[in-house]
Amino acid sequence: MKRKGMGLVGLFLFMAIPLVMAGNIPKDTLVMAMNTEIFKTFDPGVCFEVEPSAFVKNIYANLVTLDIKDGAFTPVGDLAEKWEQSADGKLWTFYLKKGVKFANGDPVKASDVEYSYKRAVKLNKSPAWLFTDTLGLTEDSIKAVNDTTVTITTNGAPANVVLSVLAANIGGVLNEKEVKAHETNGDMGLAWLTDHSAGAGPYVLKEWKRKTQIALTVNKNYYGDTPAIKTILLRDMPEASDRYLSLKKGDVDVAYQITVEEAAGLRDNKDESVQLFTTPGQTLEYVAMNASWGPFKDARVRQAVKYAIDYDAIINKVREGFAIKNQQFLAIGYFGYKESNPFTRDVAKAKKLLADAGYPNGFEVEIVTNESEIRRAEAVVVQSNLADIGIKSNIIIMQAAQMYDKYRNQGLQMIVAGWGIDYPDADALAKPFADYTVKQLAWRNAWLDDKAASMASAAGKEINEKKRAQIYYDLVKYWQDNGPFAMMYQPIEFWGIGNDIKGFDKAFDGYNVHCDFTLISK
Amino acid sequence: MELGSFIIKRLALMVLVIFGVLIIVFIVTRIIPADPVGAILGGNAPPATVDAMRHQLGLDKPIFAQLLDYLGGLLRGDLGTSLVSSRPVLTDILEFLPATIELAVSSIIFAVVLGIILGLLSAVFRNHFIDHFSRVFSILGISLPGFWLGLILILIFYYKLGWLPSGGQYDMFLFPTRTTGLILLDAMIHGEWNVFWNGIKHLILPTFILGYSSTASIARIMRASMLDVLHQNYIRTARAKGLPRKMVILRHALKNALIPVITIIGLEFGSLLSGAVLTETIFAWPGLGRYIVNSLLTLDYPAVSGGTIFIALIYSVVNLAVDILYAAVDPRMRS
Amino acid sequence: MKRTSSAAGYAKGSSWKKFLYERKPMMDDMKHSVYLWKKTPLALIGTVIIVLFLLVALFAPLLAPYDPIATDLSRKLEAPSAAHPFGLDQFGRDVLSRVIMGTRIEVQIIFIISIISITIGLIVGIVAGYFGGVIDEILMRITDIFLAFPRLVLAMAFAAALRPTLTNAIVAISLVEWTVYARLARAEAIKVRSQPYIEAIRALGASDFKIMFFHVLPMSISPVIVQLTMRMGTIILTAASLGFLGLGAQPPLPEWGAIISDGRSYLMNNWWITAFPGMAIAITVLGFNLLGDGIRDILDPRIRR
Amino acid sequence: MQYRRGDLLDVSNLRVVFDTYAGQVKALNGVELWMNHGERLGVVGETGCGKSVTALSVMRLIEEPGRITEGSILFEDKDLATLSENILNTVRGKDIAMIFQEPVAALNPVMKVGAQIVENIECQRKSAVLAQGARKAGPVTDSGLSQKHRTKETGSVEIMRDMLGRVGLDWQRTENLYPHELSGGMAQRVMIAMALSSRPKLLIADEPTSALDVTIQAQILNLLNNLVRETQTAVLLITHAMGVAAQFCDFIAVMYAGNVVEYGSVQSIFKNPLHPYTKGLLRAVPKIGRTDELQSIPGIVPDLISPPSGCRFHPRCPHRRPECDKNQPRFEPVREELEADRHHVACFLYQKDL
Repeated sequence: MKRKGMGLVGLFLFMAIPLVMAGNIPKDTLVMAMNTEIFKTFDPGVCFEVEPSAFVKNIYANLVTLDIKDGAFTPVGDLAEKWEQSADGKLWTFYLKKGVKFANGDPVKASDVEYSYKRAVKLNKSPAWLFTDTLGLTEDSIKAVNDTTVTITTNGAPANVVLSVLAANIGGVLNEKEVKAHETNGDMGLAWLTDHSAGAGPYVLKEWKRKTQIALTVNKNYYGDTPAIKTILLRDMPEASDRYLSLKKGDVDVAYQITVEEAAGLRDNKDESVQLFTTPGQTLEYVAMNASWGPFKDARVRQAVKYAIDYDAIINKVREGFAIKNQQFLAIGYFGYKESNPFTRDVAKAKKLLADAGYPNGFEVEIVTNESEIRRAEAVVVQSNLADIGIKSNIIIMQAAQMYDKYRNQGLQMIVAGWGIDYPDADALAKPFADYTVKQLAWRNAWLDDKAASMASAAGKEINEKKRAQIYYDLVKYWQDNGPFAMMYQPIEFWGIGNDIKGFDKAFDGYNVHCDFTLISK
Repeated sequence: MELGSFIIKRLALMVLVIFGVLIIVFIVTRIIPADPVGAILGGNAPPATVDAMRHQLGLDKPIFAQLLDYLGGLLRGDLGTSLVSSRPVLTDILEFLPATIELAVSSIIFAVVLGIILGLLSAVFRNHFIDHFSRVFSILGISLPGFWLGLILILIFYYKLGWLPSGGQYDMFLFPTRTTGLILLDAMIHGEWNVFWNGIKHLILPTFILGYSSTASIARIMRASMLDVLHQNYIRTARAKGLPRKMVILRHALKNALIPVITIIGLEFGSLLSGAVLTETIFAWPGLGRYIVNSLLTLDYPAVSGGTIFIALIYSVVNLAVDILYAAVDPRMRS
Repeated sequence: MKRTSSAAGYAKGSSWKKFLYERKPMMDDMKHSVYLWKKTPLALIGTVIIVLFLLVALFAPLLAPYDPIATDLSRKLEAPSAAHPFGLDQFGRDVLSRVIMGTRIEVQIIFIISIISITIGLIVGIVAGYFGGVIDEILMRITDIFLAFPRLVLAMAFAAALRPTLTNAIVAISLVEWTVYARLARAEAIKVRSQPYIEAIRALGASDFKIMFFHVLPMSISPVIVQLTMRMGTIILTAASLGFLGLGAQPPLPEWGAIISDGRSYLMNNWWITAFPGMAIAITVLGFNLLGDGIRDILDPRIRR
Repeated sequence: MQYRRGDLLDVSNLRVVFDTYAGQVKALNGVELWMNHGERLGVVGETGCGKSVTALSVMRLIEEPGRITEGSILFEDKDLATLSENILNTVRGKDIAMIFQEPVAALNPVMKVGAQIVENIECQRKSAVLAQGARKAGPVTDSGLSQKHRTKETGSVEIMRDMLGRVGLDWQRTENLYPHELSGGMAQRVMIAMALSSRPKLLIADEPTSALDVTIQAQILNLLNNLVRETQTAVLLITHAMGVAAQFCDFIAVMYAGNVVEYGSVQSIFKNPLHPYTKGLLRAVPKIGRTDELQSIPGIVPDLISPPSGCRFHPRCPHRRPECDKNQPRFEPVREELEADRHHVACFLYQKDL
């Protein structure tokens, strides 16, 4: 009996050994929790997903970077000290800062920039179209004139577009020497860069143990101020409840992807240890109708749907208020944005529009969306809204992969989805939403409207800012009346963060386009 | 010598079965009605990029050519390239396999030990309270949905009591030295005892959840086999020798009763590998099961094929090993 | 000669009494089984649970107080109360109604999987066992291939390949379940094949198909059904697991596994969304497993004394 | 202390039942038998009459669902029917040893035969120590058994080898064999070696030869005969063959449906069988030189769940009398015969005072 008792005591003692560091994270370390399944690579020429991009941005320095000044994204020099644009707007010359080093101590030269950009074009991975399509770059477009000067020849895209693209991940500058040392079979370091880094940004990738954690440590050779946080650990926590529990227990500092209900709980009930941080997200959430399908061929039916949807319920109930109403394709604060929210739920008007179009008794339609809890809930709301005007709808939940596959082939009747902004310029929104010739959203919904397409295209080339703004203004009006999209809102992104975290608001302001870990401290 | 030819025969059969597994997996993954390229590129990519990617992956070839490509690659030890991670599938699998092996081995040990004890108690105290209790306890193991129980145990042992971690294989701030990839083994090799104990703590809940589900069948076989053995003549002989009951059971009955239990361990290992898929998801375990689930959800079919083939391979090897063990343990099988 | 004539009489099925007489040991056996079943309290408890489960499924629309799919976002995540004993979920749906209606889905799952997998299993098993030789070898190797997969993994692969819906999950599970029954049916077919009366019937000119259908099939069916009963708990759990992984029933269908999967993000603050369907699965599967365990005991010649 | 009819073993009024799904099987219905040191008693009867149950009951090896409900089993000065399991274990194997009908099945299949014999020797040594000094020492533990070096020290292996030699086996060949590698005859020799290795006072042989080839049967019986004669070991031989019992034993107990119906010396039973069942049994035994036709006993062995009332033999008895189905006849000595013959019978035909 005595021995058994001892064993039991031993077991409890063992249990009681505190978890290493539980609730006791060092001052210079930031621990974040996320479902890291989205991480595929840290290669700036390949990485294109929202969360990983934020990390890549903090590992690689670009020629320019985006800062937030007075609530607007403003390009500022990163590796480049200054730059010039030729008169025709096509030739750009960048002058590099002197004495800047890569993390391994090698100096940053113009040839590294040339190598990195050519590599991105040559690899032709997911983000490559930003270079090749948006800026019209080819391998010959980039030239290192001398050690500190590099020239880029574009297709004449507006300055804001060019600088925004160069500030994106794909513009990350790699250490040519180091990458070449790790080439295998002429892959330009593709395999090695997946989980190693060779940049000049404030952090370096220390370890990526897949499905466990990602560790960044500070770059000792960084040209800027040494950040307060020396180590960033991103723990893989696929379960939302797990992330929230760990945050509450103080085992993590920052929890990504907590549920809206948890976020609302943090917002409404002050917690002594945990707070909520929010920022407008750089995405747009919409309901789209296939303009080549049955009743949706008629613009009045599409309008009826736009008037049927209860936008307020979606924003306040489904998203618990974590969204900003925005019914146009331009995101808030973007070039050409003017508030314009003409649609509110109006059942009578919607019914009349439907009757005018010849569907007084409605019809039956399939609404497709993916597994996201929020989108599913939105689909449920839309379903009951449509029922009110006589349209019977069935919700089909697909995996994202399958949904996008069908969507690309114009194979859906109605979809609840969103669009992440690729670079912070109106062009990145107008083209996909209005110009079917770029084969993006307008095309996917078979809205083959030449007027909208030519307007979007013209605005993309217009250098005169005033004229450009006017075109966007007109396009928004036309698009709202005729387009296949019922734009709902721009989401407010949120994170649960520990109360001792400082500077998070600055660091994550404009998230998904801008994210700067160096501004965080404890 | 008989054993030798038995092993050779089993090996030949195994190769055949694995080949069949391969074909099935290939067919299954190619009938996926969606384009995996969509999964790789996400929602924003324009069609030209999609077509380029499709060509790059050889998806524009006829399916038979794709099968030949795949088989050819296999012979060279190439399981293809993951569409999601862009790494060779084999590299991915070898990264995640050790964690699964660690979990599966600790779970099967847990299940076998607990199952044998429960089965033994059940048989020895047949139809008594202890029997009912241990049977209900083991049957609960296959009845409680592990994915649900796991969540609840995390809530209790991590959040409420703070005794055990919520998931993962080891704590952050630890950067274990790796040699074999098996965390516990590596920790012992390198003398990193804090990693070792930390790893053990992380193993407890997943092992319980995974092993518990296999306990029932082992307990039931053990009980049946023990009841059977207890009625055998040689047990009567042992009792006639005047051996105390405990000795009769431990010395004479136990070993005989264990023989049928061995046969089921292989089968249970299979269901354990299945269960690992769920357990790893709940406990954020960086193993092959989670890799397969995520690959399925992103339609990363080279990864699915590779992972599934690997699981089938492990399962077959374990079963072969169990058969050999069976032959080795039972003297009647040896000759 | 003598044997042939008696077999002929048997083949014509003229003598019902003879039929009964031949099965007298079987009848005695059944009486013995019933006795053992009564003596096993665990099996009795299991039976009670299953009967309750089936009754709930049968009267589900009457028992469910609310529409299991109707959402009311203004009342989402309400805690259990007298009006909603199991609370409301993240869409404001009544959890009790969803759990109750879920029984029908589970019954549907069990029913369809049973039919499909038994049909495939019986066909493969009987054909293999009856013809033997090369056919047997080929069919059994195919069975082996299916058995080389851990079940859930294969079912997952099928479910994902077919597009995750409830129907496809059912098909997927059936596609891995049949092997169990194929092996049983084969063993039974081999036993029946070697019976002298089958020789006699064949001598009388009965076709292979006829023999398989009228003589082998009836003998194979009972062990298969018994085995099925014992596997039902596992089948429900597999379906729920697929639902949990997002590879099975899709929302808003109130399949229990899918409800848990759906509600797991709310576990911390809104336990009732996952707790009740989890208990429903646990109790139902426990019922089937207790019964199955009892049946195994009753049928196990080693324990049956 | 009860009056003892035999100074080695005295079984009286032994009742054993088995609880089955069909009902309670009343297997033993008041069995009476006794024997002195060094005597040989044969228990004969048809299959299912309770011979083996009697044998097992003496060692208290009856298992669930069977149990002893009544009666006493006096062995020397102990009542085995009520002895605690621990003390009983000092008697089992040490004072009373047993060999069984199917010798191969009676040996542990995963243990070498040599080890099984050694185990018995070891066990008895420990029992002896326990029995002598320390009944107060509490439960028997296994500490002394599993130590191999001690085995060597005390020479158990030598005893085992000697015993194997005495039963006619070559120990070098035999001791490392597993039971499935032995023939039935060899296995029974091993069993005998094992049983006699502890020099028991009583050897219970439960149909030791009936599962063996006829030629082997005789060998084994001869072997047994020689060995027990040397050691003056008493033998309780269970057999269904009257001939074997007549040849081997001093006394015979005839059992029918759970009762000893007749008991006495071999001569008295064979020369003067009294019970109608015994008579029937003897008529059914073939004998060289016998000319009259072999006769079987009409009727079948009764169902012991609901046995016939009164004398259980009455439905088959040619001399049935009215009282036979009402009361059970008493088991009484036959008065006209020598006391040394111990002739007893349970039949109303011979009960003078009804």
